[in-house]
Amino acid sequence: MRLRGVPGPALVLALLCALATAINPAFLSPRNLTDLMLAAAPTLIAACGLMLVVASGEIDISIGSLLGLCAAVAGTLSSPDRLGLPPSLAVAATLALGLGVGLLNGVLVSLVRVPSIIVTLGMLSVLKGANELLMGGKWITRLPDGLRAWGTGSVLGVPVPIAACAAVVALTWLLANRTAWGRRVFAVGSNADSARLAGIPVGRTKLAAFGLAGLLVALATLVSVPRLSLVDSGVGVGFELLVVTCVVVGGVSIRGGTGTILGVVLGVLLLSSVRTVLIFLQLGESSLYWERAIQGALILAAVMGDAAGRRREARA
Amino acid sequence: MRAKTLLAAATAAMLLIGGCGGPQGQEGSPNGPTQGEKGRITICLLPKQKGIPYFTSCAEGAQEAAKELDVELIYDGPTDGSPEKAAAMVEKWALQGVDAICVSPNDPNVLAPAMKAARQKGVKVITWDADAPSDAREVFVNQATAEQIGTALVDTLVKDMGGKDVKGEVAIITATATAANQNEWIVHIKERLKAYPNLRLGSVVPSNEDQKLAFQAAQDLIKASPDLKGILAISSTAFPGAAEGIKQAGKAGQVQVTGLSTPNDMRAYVKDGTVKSVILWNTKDLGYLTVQVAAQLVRGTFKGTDPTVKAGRLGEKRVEGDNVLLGDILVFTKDNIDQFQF
Amino acid sequence: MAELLRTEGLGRSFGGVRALDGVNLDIAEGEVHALCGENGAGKSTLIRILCGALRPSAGRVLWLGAPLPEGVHRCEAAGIAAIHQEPVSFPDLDAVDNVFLGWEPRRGPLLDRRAMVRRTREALRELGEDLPLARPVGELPMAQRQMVALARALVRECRLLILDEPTAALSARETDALFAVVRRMRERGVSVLYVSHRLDEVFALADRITVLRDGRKVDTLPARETDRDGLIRRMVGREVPEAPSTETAAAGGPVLRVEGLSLPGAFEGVSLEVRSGEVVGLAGLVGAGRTELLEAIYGLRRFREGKATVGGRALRPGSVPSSLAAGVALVPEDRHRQGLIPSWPVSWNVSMASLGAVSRLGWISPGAERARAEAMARLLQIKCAGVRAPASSLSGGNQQKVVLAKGLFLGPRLLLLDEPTRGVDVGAKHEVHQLVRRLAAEGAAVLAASSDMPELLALCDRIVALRGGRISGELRRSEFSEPALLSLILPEEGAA
Amino acid sequence: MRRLIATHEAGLAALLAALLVAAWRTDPAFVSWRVQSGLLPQIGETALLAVPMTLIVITGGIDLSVGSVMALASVLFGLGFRSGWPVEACAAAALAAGLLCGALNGWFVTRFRVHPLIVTLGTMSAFRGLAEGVSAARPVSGFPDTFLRIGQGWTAVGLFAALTLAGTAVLARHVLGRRIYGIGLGESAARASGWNVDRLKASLYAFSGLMAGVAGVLFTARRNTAKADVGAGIELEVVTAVVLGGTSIFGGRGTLVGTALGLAVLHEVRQFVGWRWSNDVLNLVVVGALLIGAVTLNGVISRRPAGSVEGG
Repeated sequence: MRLRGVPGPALVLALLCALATAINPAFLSPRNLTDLMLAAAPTLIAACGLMLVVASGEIDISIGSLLGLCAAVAGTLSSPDRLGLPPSLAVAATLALGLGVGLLNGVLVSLVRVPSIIVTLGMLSVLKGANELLMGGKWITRLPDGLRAWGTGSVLGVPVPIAACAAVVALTWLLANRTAWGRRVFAVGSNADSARLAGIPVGRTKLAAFGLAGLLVALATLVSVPRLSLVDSGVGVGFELLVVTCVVVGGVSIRGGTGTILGVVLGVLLLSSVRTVLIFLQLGESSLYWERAIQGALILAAVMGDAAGRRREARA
Repeated sequence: MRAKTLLAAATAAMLLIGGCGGPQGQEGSPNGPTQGEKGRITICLLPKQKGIPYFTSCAEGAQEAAKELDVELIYDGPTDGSPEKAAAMVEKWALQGVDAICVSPNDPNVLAPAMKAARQKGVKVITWDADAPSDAREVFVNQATAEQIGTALVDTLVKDMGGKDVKGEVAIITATATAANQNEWIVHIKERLKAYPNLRLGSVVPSNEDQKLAFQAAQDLIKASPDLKGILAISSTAFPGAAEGIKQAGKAGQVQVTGLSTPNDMRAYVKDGTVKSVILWNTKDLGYLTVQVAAQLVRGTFKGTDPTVKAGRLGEKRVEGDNVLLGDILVFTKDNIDQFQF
Repeated sequence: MAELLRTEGLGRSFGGVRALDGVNLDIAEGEVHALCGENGAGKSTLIRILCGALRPSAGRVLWLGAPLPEGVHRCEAAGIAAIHQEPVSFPDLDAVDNVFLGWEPRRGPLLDRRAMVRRTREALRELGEDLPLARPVGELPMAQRQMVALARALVRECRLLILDEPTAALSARETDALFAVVRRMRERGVSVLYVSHRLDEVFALADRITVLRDGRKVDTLPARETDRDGLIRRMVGREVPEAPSTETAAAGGPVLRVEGLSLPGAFEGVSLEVRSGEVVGLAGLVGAGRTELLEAIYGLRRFREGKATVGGRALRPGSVPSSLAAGVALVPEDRHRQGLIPSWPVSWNVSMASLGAVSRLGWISPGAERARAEAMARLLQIKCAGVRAPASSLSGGNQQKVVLAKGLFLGPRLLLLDEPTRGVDVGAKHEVHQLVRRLAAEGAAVLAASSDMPELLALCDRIVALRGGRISGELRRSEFSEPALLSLILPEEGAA
Repeated sequence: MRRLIATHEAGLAALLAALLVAAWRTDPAFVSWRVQSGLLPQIGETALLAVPMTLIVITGGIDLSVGSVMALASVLFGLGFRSGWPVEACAAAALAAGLLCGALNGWFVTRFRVHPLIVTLGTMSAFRGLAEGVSAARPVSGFPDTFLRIGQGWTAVGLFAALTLAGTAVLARHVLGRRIYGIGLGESAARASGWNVDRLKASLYAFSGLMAGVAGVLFTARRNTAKADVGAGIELEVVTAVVLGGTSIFGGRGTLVGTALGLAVLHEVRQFVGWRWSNDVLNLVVVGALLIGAVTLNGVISRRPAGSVEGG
């Protein structure tokens, strides 16, 4: 097992948790750990999808806007104040929307050959606009219980978001490491020319990665938005940056070809615990204003660690 | 290759011209203001952020007044709440030569220069919802000053927590770290908290206008400090998020939360007891009054110095200095919330 | 033996250069067929056509009597596996993935990972290789990467295995293991097309040998009907090497002096001297360290030990500007990556390394630039539609002249040439040689690396041979002969 | 190659002309000098940042941190002003901070050979966080009128025009310009030609940082506020304009004239949509669609035949 992208984040995460626990033992309480997992679950679900896109050598920065649009669609369809359709229908429509947008990104990238950063940059604002139009200046305040169960219910005593997240992590691991398609995603990102020579359909492989990423964003919507009782128009703003950051800190190379689920899990846990740790440290009222600076420093540390790692590998 | 590109560009151009020409004839399409039209005046209403229920309900009241007074109303604002975009809109409207611009400044410092420039072009500029320096506008349609809001927030929270003898910690969940309005309220909240020596201010946590972050922050604050008795969630996204956080943490009744929001968005939490009080004013009336004042300023039936202003269905409203007063801050509780539908 | 593959009048040209011309070749089932020829004889073009990576511009390939399918993947599916000098590989993925990507065994929807690991391990064991299966192959040494590529071909049930210089990076032990595998495959009825510069390997393995020269087939003959000398004669194509050119200038004072230069992994303890007016050749096989040595002198690589001076000025290790200031110019090996910017006009390419000479205060004078480029184009007889034509529109030979012009622009004291005529047709080759001689006659020192032996013999006053990163000997003009040179650069007899 | 650039620019110019004609048919006032000159300053900072961004993208890089550097420069300016420094000193500090931030980006990119996208993604967070942290997110305001006047007019646009003219000359005729294109087209060839690739790249990022510092100060003057959310999201706007202007995101291709046209199209489309429909939402959709559309169209038209690997 290759450990690139794992030791660094694991170490920092352990340090942060130790620090928070030392100052405030409540940090390690089961309740808090559950809450941390609950908060990290949607990010992790989306990060699994993005990891595959990045591993294939592309990037998707439209996922934040997609999350917002998915939330608006799920709410509009199911809320008794709006269309009031059965929640199952709303869920299906949301998943279809996520898949559809992901595939659209994929088609533009792999068939029309527009650089993925441009396609998804454009999509970022198109989807955000669609979201605003759909919401029409009002929030969706009453979500039906059938939809809320996705966020607040539990399966066999495990909260649905955590169960869904665990399932996604397991399935993504399986997909990435134990299916031909998964290995091909990494192959395409590692060396597209060689992949073509080995008869791998490069375009279709990327297309599927984008589609899956979209689908997982829709799933992330379903387990995050119904945890709260209302859908506002700001859902998902900045989410893409958080997920990209997590994936990068988790050791997935932006050039493609590499990345481990374990690294991504650690990256997500690390980034999503920064704020909780800051709150637990109780450093004073304005300490939270440094949150973003810490996140930035984490990325830069990951970058330097990665560079040092590559030099070690080069010497080996 | 060159021919192809030009062809493509030309095609795009045709579509564009066609597309722009189209809506003119269509019915019900939103129409930009035109200087040529005489008699009918145009009023622009700028919210801090478009697309959130608070301002949408203000806009409903504004529309009502516009219909009564037969004025053209343009309601637009930045969807992300950026004061820079708001200032750009004011500049644009001034160039379009509208008659009045009503500004709810998200950051008065940013908006004031644009508002002053608009006034120099002969546009009546007033503020509503939040104020700007007095030389940047004619009057302020005042529902409450920042000081009144800060005081009301603290006092209501203290009342909900069980009176001034309660000891403990209070935390604030704000919009973004840089939100000008909230930062001003925080100054007054801190000031008012001095009146309650038993209470201590803990963290100020930005929620980045993300309900989920407010939710998480509320839960983290509860766990991190067993002393925590109350949370002031002072943005319309933070309030429901914090309420949900307290509810799911099973701390409803033990940790109080209050803030500013519309009754519709908080009704469920007030009914189930998670939230005892919601602070606001009648937003529809605020929008209605704003358009009334703006239209009368343009028509000359109201001068900024008059002691009162006749405001349609609201009757006479008092004017104090250059502030048109809407009335008192409302506190919605279980008992009265169903009387308010906005 | 039944015929497996046959080519009929196969030809291919690149930008006007004929790389392959009317080649008829047949490969029987279960034979090891060696392909020999000097660099540029057309071997790699032929191989690329046979494995589906390149379409022929004339003739056709018959596979079991039917036309060969198009595309690498279909050819692989048909049973042709090729291992190139730079093997198809995914540096970020592990050995097991590298072996199976594109045709993974499955159990239901999932990969049959256990079988993949088992078969990879078996194949590697058969090759006598024991490498960490979980490491990304990009982190493995070159030899092990080669073995992984071999394992890919081995595991795949192929009927024709094409090996292009498979032992260039292998140790003696690894080479033995490879030989055993090749023999075993032959017993199983698999045919092998074996390309190697190591003639003893060819004689140890091959049943038949085909010799190519200048894109044409010279001969196909059973291996036991010839010997090393006979083969070299056929490859070279003449009994007596080309007469050395007569215009040898008297060598002046030393320009380049290299003492004990070392770069771990590339070359070690290299000392040599090049005098003004002298053309010194640098001979050696792929991987002998020629390119690395030139790049180290030029400053593209940082040498670790030793000293290099040009005209008495010490060169700073790893600093191109220092070498440029000392009057060093390099004509690099990889024309498209390092030598040129193909989409740029010829004139821009020519002035690339010496923009200071056509600019004042940094402002380029297009007139001066064009005039000097035109002068260079005339001098080097570059055939192009004006110096404003993009370099990519030129033929390979003329592109190489552009790279040469770029090096000559400043009138360097020391010119480093790396494969100066690779992929260049015979006429242009001659012109390039004359040019280099003339330059030397005007007082420059030239150090030229080439794997083209007649070129070195015709061009140089002296040849230094490298073997495995160390100097293995030196030939003076009076000692020049291909057999002598070959014996200096080929691995010593018995080493395999 | 040059023809391709010319056609892209011609296409953009035609699009711009068509847009203005359409606008004129709908509402002649929009195309008047009075309105256009009144709206122009709004694109000022974006335009200023687009110059270094174009150069960086031509070398195959990107700088996502410009908005955050603007914020840091603005905040430092404000803090200095609050501590009673003269405006000139505040401005000098802000510009120095910008330069330093840019130099830091350049150092990371060249020293660690990490993709600029990642480096500047990190510094985007770090610089913005630093601005939020040191200012405790509080704005500073109340600058003297003499300073505010710098921001009201066309300072940024004028500076952009000057930089575009100078930059166009440099790209077309100067050694530096030649090298910028060369690095984007073939970094190996550039290194083999003895160019100091790292130094040039690092200088461009430093230049970008400096311009972001200038933009931060000008913004502070234009909007009379120094705070940590200045320039949020401007990087996407700048990249949109640059890409719209025909600069290849893979490097080696692009001009400042193209960027100027890209900026003009972006600006006019947005202003016209706002003018005609007064709807901020519509703008999001239109600008996003414009970006995808333009790049797709350009990609389809300039599609080259497949590479050397045939079949497969």
